[in-house]
Amino acid sequence: MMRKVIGILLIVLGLGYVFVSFDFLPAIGDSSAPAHKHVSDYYIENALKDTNSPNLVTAVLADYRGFDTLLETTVMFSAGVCVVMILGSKSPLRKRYLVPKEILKGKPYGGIPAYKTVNKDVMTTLIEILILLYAIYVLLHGEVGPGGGFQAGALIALAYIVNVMVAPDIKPLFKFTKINAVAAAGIGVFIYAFTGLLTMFAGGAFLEYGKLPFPIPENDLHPVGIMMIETGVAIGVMATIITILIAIIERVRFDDDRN
Amino acid sequence: MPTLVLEAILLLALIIITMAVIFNRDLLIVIITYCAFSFIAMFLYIVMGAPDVAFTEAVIGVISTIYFIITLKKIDRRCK
Amino acid sequence: MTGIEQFLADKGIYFLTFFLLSLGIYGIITCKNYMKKLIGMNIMQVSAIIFFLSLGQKKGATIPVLLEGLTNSDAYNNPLTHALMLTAIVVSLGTTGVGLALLTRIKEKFGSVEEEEIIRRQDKL
Amino acid sequence: MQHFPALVVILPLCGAALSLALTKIHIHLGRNVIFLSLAASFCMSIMQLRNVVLNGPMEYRFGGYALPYSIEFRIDAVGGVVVSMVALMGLITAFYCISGEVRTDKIKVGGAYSVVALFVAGMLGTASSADAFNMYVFLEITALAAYCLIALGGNRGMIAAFRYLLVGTIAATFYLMGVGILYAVTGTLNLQDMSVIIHQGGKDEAVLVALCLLIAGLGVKSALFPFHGWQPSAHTHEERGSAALIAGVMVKIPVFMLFRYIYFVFGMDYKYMKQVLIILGVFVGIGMMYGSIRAMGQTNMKKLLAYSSITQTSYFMLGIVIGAPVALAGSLLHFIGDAFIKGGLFYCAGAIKYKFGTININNFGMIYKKMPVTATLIVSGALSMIGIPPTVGFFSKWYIAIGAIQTGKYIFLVLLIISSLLNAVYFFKLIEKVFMENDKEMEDIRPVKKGELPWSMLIPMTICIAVIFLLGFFNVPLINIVLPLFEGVGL
Repeated sequence: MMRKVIGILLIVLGLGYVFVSFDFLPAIGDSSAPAHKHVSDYYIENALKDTNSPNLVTAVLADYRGFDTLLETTVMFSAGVCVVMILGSKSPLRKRYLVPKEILKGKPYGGIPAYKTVNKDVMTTLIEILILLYAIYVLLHGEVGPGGGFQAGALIALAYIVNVMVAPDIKPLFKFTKINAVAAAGIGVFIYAFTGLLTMFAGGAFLEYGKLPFPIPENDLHPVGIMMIETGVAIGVMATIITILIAIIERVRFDDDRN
Repeated sequence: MPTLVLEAILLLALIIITMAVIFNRDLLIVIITYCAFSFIAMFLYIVMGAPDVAFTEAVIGVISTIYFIITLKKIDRRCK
Repeated sequence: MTGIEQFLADKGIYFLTFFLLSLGIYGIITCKNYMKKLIGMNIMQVSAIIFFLSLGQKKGATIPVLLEGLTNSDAYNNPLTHALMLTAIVVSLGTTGVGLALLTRIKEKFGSVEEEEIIRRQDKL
Repeated sequence: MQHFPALVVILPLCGAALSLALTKIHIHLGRNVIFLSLAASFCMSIMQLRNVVLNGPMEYRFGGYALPYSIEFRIDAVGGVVVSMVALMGLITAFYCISGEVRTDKIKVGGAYSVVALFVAGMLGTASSADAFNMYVFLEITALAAYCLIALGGNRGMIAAFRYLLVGTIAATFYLMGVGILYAVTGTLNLQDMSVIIHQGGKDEAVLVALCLLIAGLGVKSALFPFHGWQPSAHTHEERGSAALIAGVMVKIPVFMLFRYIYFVFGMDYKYMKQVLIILGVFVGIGMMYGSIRAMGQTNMKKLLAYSSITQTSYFMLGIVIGAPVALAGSLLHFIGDAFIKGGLFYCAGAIKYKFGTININNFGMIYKKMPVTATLIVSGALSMIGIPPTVGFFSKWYIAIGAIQTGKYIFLVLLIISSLLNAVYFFKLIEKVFMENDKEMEDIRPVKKGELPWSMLIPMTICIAVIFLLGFFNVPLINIVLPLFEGVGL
């Protein structure tokens, strides 16, 4: 115990010395720091003209640096594939039965657990519909207010998690096996990459929404491009989170709990 | 309450929670503290003026806590 | 109040962020349980995100969503750092997912998640 | 033609994304799509290299915005060579993985190839991207795929993968902090733009802290001497098919990034650069000695190669530390050659384990009779690692030595010679075990009807042998392509 405290004190002293002697980073609040001058003020002034999406973060995320978001969805997809590959084979049956922990032995039985009083089956269906409604709002609202592909995908995955974790006996809204979920994650990433390839075939650079081959007037193309990107990201992130959930749940049995 | 002082207080809260995580024995307590950590981090992002990042951190904090708890089901709670 | 605030602006917040980073790394190194190492890793990634966001702050600036009247760039927080940090958060979720999958397999194969037992059983395997 | 830099990276990505969906239709459809995309990206990287050689570096801006406002891929002579090398190694390793295929359930088949394709796409992107944060995301993709490939290598691989996960994430966070400080001080993320602002001066302390963080982060990723803890255990237990890709190529890409940062972003005239290079020189010197000494006592062939790859990483850093254009060209040649040498030797280790199930050096008796192709690759790889003239290893060390003499850093010359001799000790031991050892009559686990190994393993091995000798004979044209780029940069 003492050894850890001494370790932390050493870190404090070391960092304190570094920060006292060096003064290399600009003060936090001032708006004349070089970080705001060169690139980000161009984004603020030209975002409405270039991408006509008032939410600057979505403009930078999906349009100016759209390639980063494609790679980000690929990171999520590769995490999903890695988890599926690592947990792919069925675990030996002997390992899946958990011996009840001795921790619970000593404790007196603490009355009816909370989730038994509220009728959880009714509650879950209610909550799920609200979450999905909110997720659709966040997805479509990505350009105006805070929101976008990731949050929407994660929210839909949360609706699925609520169903699987809280009320496993109700049939969930959409039944996912592991292979379908990973394939859906791949399709999400491909929708994103396909939008980029589409712009490339139509003559622009990769992910240049001005060149999308749809017959819509030019300055409406950017929101359409961003919307296609957001749906691709939402599908990718949702499917990956559900894949990881299924893969981990398969390895752990829940019905052996005693209480 | 100027924002910078509020940020400093929230950062101190984060540091205290990290200490709690490091020095604790029971894994379930550690994971619940980690959930509190991700909540306070989300609150810090709002104070710093980043709603998008706060939204994502909230959702992903919930999901990673759920993953930790499912894995904890397989691993016994006692740890050195 | 402004004296403390000036100190915080110049060095205080950065010191706390780097301290959180080194605490996360300290947690990874000293904690014997693999699960606590994963949590330490997450804490370290959150500290990197806090560092980026504190760079993007401006005094008296609103959130980076365009309002009608306001057009000059000093009125909004820096949107670039926010866009980058969305990527960092998603990366941290991916790494945690893979780490937990590894943890489950290690628990099955080696029977425990403590570092000493794993090293002891590793030679046997 | 001008879309090639993007397509080289996007095609393996799309292949990986689609492979699992296509595997649901037919078990080998996903795999063939990935082979198609890797082959297409390799041909495009060759055409891109020809275009770069003929008419100067290619730039590709994503989203079509002006330069500092969008992400940019920048392929110059050095980048083109590295990208085509990574694409070739990726294609060969994908073929090599056919032998390790598990035909049981569809996820395993489709997933294995999509992880390899993601791994190759990540490395292609890291080598060709010119945007600091973009490199971080590509590094994360490469790292995640590497964790999975190491974890697939059996029980001990899980532990090695978990340890590498922790160390890799610490390194990636250090790199992110370094990029954060650079962004705070210069305001842009584009490397070209960043170097222009840094050369305006006035920011030396912040750049020094950022440089130290970058070196720490990328040093851990590339197993430079003081940070190499994760590497030996990772390389010995990784998945048999893609061991060559991880040990051969993934360890080298961060060194290439460090080279681009030190020479193109910070430049040699940066105030503290001398001290930084001296510290790096100390790391490199100890690294060369340490790797060779540790490798001598090994009996497990993969562990021997893992420790020898610590010395190889120090050779590339040696070129960077010396700084003379010739030394830089020599370290790049070593970079390219070693990918095939190290990859080839890991192919042999995988092949012997596939056929006889053992990689203990002592029972390599009479391998040259039973497995002629593998034996030739082991011999040519070992000769090239030591540095015998016809192979590429000799010429790269020769150029590094000339560079060391030019800049008067004789200590590195002496270190280079000593470590080459140490290399000679354990590689000759390997060769001696292959030829002189008496036959251990190991029974053949997987008998193949014709020849020693399935074709999917023989093709990568023959290509590796060919490249080792081709690079040896034709290294002068390669150096002439790369040298003008280093002229303006080196000392």
